Amino acid sequence: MSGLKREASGVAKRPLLDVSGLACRRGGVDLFSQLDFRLAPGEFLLVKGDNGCGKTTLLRALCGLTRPVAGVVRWRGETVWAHDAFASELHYIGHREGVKDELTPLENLVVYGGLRDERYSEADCAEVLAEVGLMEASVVPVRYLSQGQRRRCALARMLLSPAKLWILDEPYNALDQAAVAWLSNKVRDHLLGGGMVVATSHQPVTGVPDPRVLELGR
Amino acid sequence: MSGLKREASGVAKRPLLDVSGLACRRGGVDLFSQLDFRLAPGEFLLVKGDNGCGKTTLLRALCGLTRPVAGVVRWRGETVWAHDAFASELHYIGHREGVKDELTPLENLVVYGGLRDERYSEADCAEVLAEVGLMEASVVPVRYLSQGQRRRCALARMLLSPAKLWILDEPYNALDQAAVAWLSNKVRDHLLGGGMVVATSHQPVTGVPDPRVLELGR
Amino acid sequence: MATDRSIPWFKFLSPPAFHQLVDRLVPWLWGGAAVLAVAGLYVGFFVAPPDYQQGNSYRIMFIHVPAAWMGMLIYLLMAMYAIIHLAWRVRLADVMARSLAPTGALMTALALWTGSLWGAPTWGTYWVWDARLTSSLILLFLFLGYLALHAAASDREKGGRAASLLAIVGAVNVPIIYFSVKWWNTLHQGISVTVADAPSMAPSMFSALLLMTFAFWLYAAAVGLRRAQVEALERSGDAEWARRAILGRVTNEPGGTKTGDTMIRGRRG
Amino acid sequence: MRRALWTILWRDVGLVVTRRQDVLTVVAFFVIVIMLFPLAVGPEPEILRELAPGGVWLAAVLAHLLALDRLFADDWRDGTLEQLAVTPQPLALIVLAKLAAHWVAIGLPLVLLSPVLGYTLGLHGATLGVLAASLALGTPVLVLLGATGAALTLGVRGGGALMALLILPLIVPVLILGSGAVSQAIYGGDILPYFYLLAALLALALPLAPLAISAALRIALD
Amino acid sequence: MRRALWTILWRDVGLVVTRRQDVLTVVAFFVIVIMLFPLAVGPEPEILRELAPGGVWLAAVLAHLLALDRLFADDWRDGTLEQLAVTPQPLALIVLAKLAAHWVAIGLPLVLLSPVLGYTLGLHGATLGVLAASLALGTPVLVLLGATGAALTLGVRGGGALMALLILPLIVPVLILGSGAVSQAIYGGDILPYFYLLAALLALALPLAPLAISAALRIALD
Ligand code: HEM
Ligand SMILES: Nc1ncnc2c1ncn2[C@@H]1O[C@H](COP(=O)(O)OP(=O)(O)OP(=O)(O)O)[C@@H](O)[C@H]1O
Ligand SMILES: Nc1ncnc2c1ncn2[C@@H]1O[C@H](COP(=O)(O)OP(=O)(O)OP(=O)(O)O)[C@@H](O)[C@H]1O
Ligand SMILES: [Mg+2]
Ligand SMILES: [Mg+2]
Repeated sequence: MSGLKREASGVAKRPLLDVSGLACRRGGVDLFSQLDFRLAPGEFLLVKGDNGCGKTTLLRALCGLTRPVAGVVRWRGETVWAHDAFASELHYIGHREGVKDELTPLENLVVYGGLRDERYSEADCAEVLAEVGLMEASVVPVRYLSQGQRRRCALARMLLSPAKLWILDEPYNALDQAAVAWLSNKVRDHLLGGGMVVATSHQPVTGVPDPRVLELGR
Repeated sequence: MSGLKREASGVAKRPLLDVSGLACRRGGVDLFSQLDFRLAPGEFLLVKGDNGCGKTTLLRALCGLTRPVAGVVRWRGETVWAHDAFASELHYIGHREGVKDELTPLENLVVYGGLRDERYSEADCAEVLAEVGLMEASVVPVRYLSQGQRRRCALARMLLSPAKLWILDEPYNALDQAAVAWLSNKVRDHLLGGGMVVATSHQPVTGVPDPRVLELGR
Repeated sequence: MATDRSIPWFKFLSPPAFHQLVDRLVPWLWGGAAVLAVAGLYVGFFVAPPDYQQGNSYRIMFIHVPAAWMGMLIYLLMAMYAIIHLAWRVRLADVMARSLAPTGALMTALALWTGSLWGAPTWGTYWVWDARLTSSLILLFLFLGYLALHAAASDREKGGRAASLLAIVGAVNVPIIYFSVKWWNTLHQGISVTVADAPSMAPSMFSALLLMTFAFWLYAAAVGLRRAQVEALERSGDAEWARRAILGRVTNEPGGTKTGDTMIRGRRG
Repeated sequence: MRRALWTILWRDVGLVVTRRQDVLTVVAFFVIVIMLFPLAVGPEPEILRELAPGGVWLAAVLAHLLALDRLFADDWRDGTLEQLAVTPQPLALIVLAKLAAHWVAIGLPLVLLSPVLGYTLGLHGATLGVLAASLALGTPVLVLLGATGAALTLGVRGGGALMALLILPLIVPVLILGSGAVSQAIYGGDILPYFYLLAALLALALPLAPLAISAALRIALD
Repeated sequence: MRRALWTILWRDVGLVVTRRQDVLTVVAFFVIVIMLFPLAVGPEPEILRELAPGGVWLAAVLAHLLALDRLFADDWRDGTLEQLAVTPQPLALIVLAKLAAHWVAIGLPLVLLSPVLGYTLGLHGATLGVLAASLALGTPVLVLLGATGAALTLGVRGGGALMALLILPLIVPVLILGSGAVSQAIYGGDILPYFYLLAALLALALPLAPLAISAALRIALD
């Protein structure tokens, strides 16, 4: 089925994300420059490189959080810097999960839905929490959860949102093997459904068809 | 050479860390109970298990940070709870690195040495920072470093301290492949030198001879 | 605290046994409180003579003063339980301290409220910054702080330990606060009204006061124990006896208390 | 978009309300600080009455400063701020909703409680109403200014930290106008000018502060 | 061991100094609160002088409150507190060093500044010395008690306000004794009893508070 879908969406395979001449600098050091690529629906871009080579910086520039020193990132032809319509099609998970310590996973989901103006029903939330294995933990404040459970909470949030572009900074961090496999499946499904993913990982990524790899060198 | 050393230290292979009947509970749930094991110099214990099964809790109990509901952890025959002499032989790296955002890596090392009453010379610090690849970054406040560089800073601290027992909670997290291999080497050297390591990891651990594995089940 | 000292007599108070004890005791306590209160109010309102200065308004004293006394007493009790909790890791002591605190806060608030009602006819204002009033207000805040700290931690065990520590720190401070406030008040002569000494007591007044005090005592014991019972049930989670207790079928078998004893002793021998 | 704003507001307010305890804590804090006044300067009623306007207002400012200090720092540290910035709503609006919820949790209880506390310090009758009204008009300004300071502190890289210091002097006029109104009311003076000025400050801060805050937050995130 | 304590002391002083704005905010707050007194009670010199002791002391107490929030929270959040707890030094000693640093950064500036501020409120000559001395003796107690509250509320929601609720009742004696000493000095009374009592409080708190704090920190880490 999904194979079919892919074919069907082949017509629409116009790249939506368009990066041209991108350069970022941190503390006076040029991390990368003259970066050009495009990403079309169904494509997966894996950014690789050593610690500190600028992967996180690149991902944040793609989100419009960091302003590049040169070049431009475009989504559907418009630049992404502080661009709210783009944000509704984007889901970003960074090194810090962005879940609130004081709230329970369930509350975190509800609050987040409200922020994005997406109304998640209690049942949906419960279902997705069960899927990431936070069923019992869904009423415990996140502060008490284990590191992996926190990450799972952030992933649950991603599953609820209808975003088309996922930007994931080392999503496998702190996840156990079952969760890694599960996440790979989710990514594959997302791609087959016409979504797009940009991710970094120091672990090998398996279970995802033909990722395009971008090596950031020093 | 290292093989020889190991033989030589065979005489002293009395277990130093002795865990008996250990049980921990969190929020009314028993995470594990009736845990018994001993660890002798040169031994490596790898704690495995799913997210949220209690690995971090166990490691913190070994450090004397969490008080178990039953059982006891002994180091050289004395219980570890708030036991200061034990602390001087222990190095713990948790999920949070415990490096100060406002200080540079170099300052972090110096301060840490002061805390443990161990005097690290500038040269030693510089050398170890170069080894973990933080040479240029050694004067940038940690706040600006990448996730992997932060972890490296915590590892640099570990290399400086003469602690005998390393307790490492997912030390490979956020490290790139070169750093993972390097750390495995360091762990092996530490073991061959008569040290002891307790670690958790969701990634396969390679390059370390015959780890003993403890599976924490739910 | 590394060694595990034990108090043998607490072994008798395993949660199921405690549960039954409370069930038996509480009706008697309630009964006693009611009888004493009726007697005290009767003596206070019909037997005791009116005060030559204040007329009948002084009769509020029969509630005001016992409430004030109970507030202070309960804080001391709470601190004692807190010490037992931390020193011997007896969790039931934490349950007791936690259960007494709302009653203590209520009593202190009652004393402040009746006092200020009393103040309106006698001083012409509901509030002055008098030493006794101020230190009672501080006491109320000590209670509230204890309760808030207990509630703010979502982990009961941790919250309990932190709150016990606070109760002890507070208890060390209570006498210091009390005397310094007294001193503060004598330092500033400017204040025109002070809490008068109790009206010279007729014997009937005194006995009414005593009756009411004991009535409050029994009430506090009844409410505190009942609350402790419920809290102990909650914390014991799904222990077998607790489930039976909730279904209202606790029987007299001392045998079936396998998980129960963990309630009492934080750590098993 | 208006709907989104309301959702955020309601969600945040709902969150605050379900955590009654936090609101109660703020209230207790307010009472205790007021109690310190007689303890520090003595219980003489005339002096206390004179200090009452400034005292209640000072307690309100302190409560706001304490509560606002952490407003964005926590969000920044745990990554929530990044998430807020990549939300379909304009950041300034989200900030506004957050602040409104914050005011409901902190400012409103103080406003409602202030007459009681004013009474214990010796204020009477209409003065108590003036006290509450001045707080109702002034505390939103405190929230807006305090939040601006909190946001500027995040931008450690630039001169943000020092700019944050400018916020404190900005709060002073609010304090002076607010307590001034109440003092005037005690002596039966004309309180309207004070209220006009407070309202003017609010009218100025309400649109500008959220913009300044969102700009500061974007800089902090960059 | 001695060296370790010095390190902590230097580190913390250094940290506070790198985050200048924290110190500056506290100091600015102190100054502003005191400057507000004349505005609140009018410029009559006698009344001002009478209120000066209470005013300065009150400002000091509130300023300390503002600064305590950060004391352990940052260390706790970034994992440094865990590291401190598994250090060969007793936790209580480390805490003591940390508090000493905190006092140097926050309490000391207030002590040094107080004579100037007292002067603006109409205090003179020896009284200014008494004011500074009473603060020098009293502010360490404020830090010790305040840190107890900060440690107890670590990792608990409700943060700053809850901490204040716990601390302020405990601080009352210090406030009374401190401002009492200065008041006595104005009228030429005997100030020694006050100083003895303040010293007694310090002598009590100095050994006990670090123990309570380290116990509270261990609970928070558990
Ligand atoms: C003519 C008026 C009042 C009289 C004769 C009076 C008398 C008393 C007495 C005899 C006690 C017990 C004292 C002890 O055991 O040391 C007491 C305690 C107390 N009264 Fe009153 N009271 C009066 C008015 C008020 C008012 C107006 C208030 C409050 C607004 C108040 C608040 C308290 C409090 C809080 C206590 C308990 C604190 C303590 O015992 O020190 N009283 N009062
Ligand atoms: N103010 C600054 N001064 C100097 N260098 C800086 C400054 N800010 C950032 N950097 C450098 O910029 C780089 C940021 O890299 P980034 O966080 O994007 O790395 P990354 O590829 O995500 O690494 P990791 O794999 O560790 O997550 C780091 O090398 C860091 O040292
Ligand atoms: N207050 C609480 N209430 C309920 N559950 C709690 C509470 N505190 C902790 N827990 C649970 O205890 C467990 C703690 O696990 P721990 O952090 O030791 O996991 P871990 O094995 O290290 O997991 P990870 O691989 O994700 O790091 C989690 O399952 C968590 O949900
Ligand atoms: Mg990165
Ligand atoms: Mg873990």
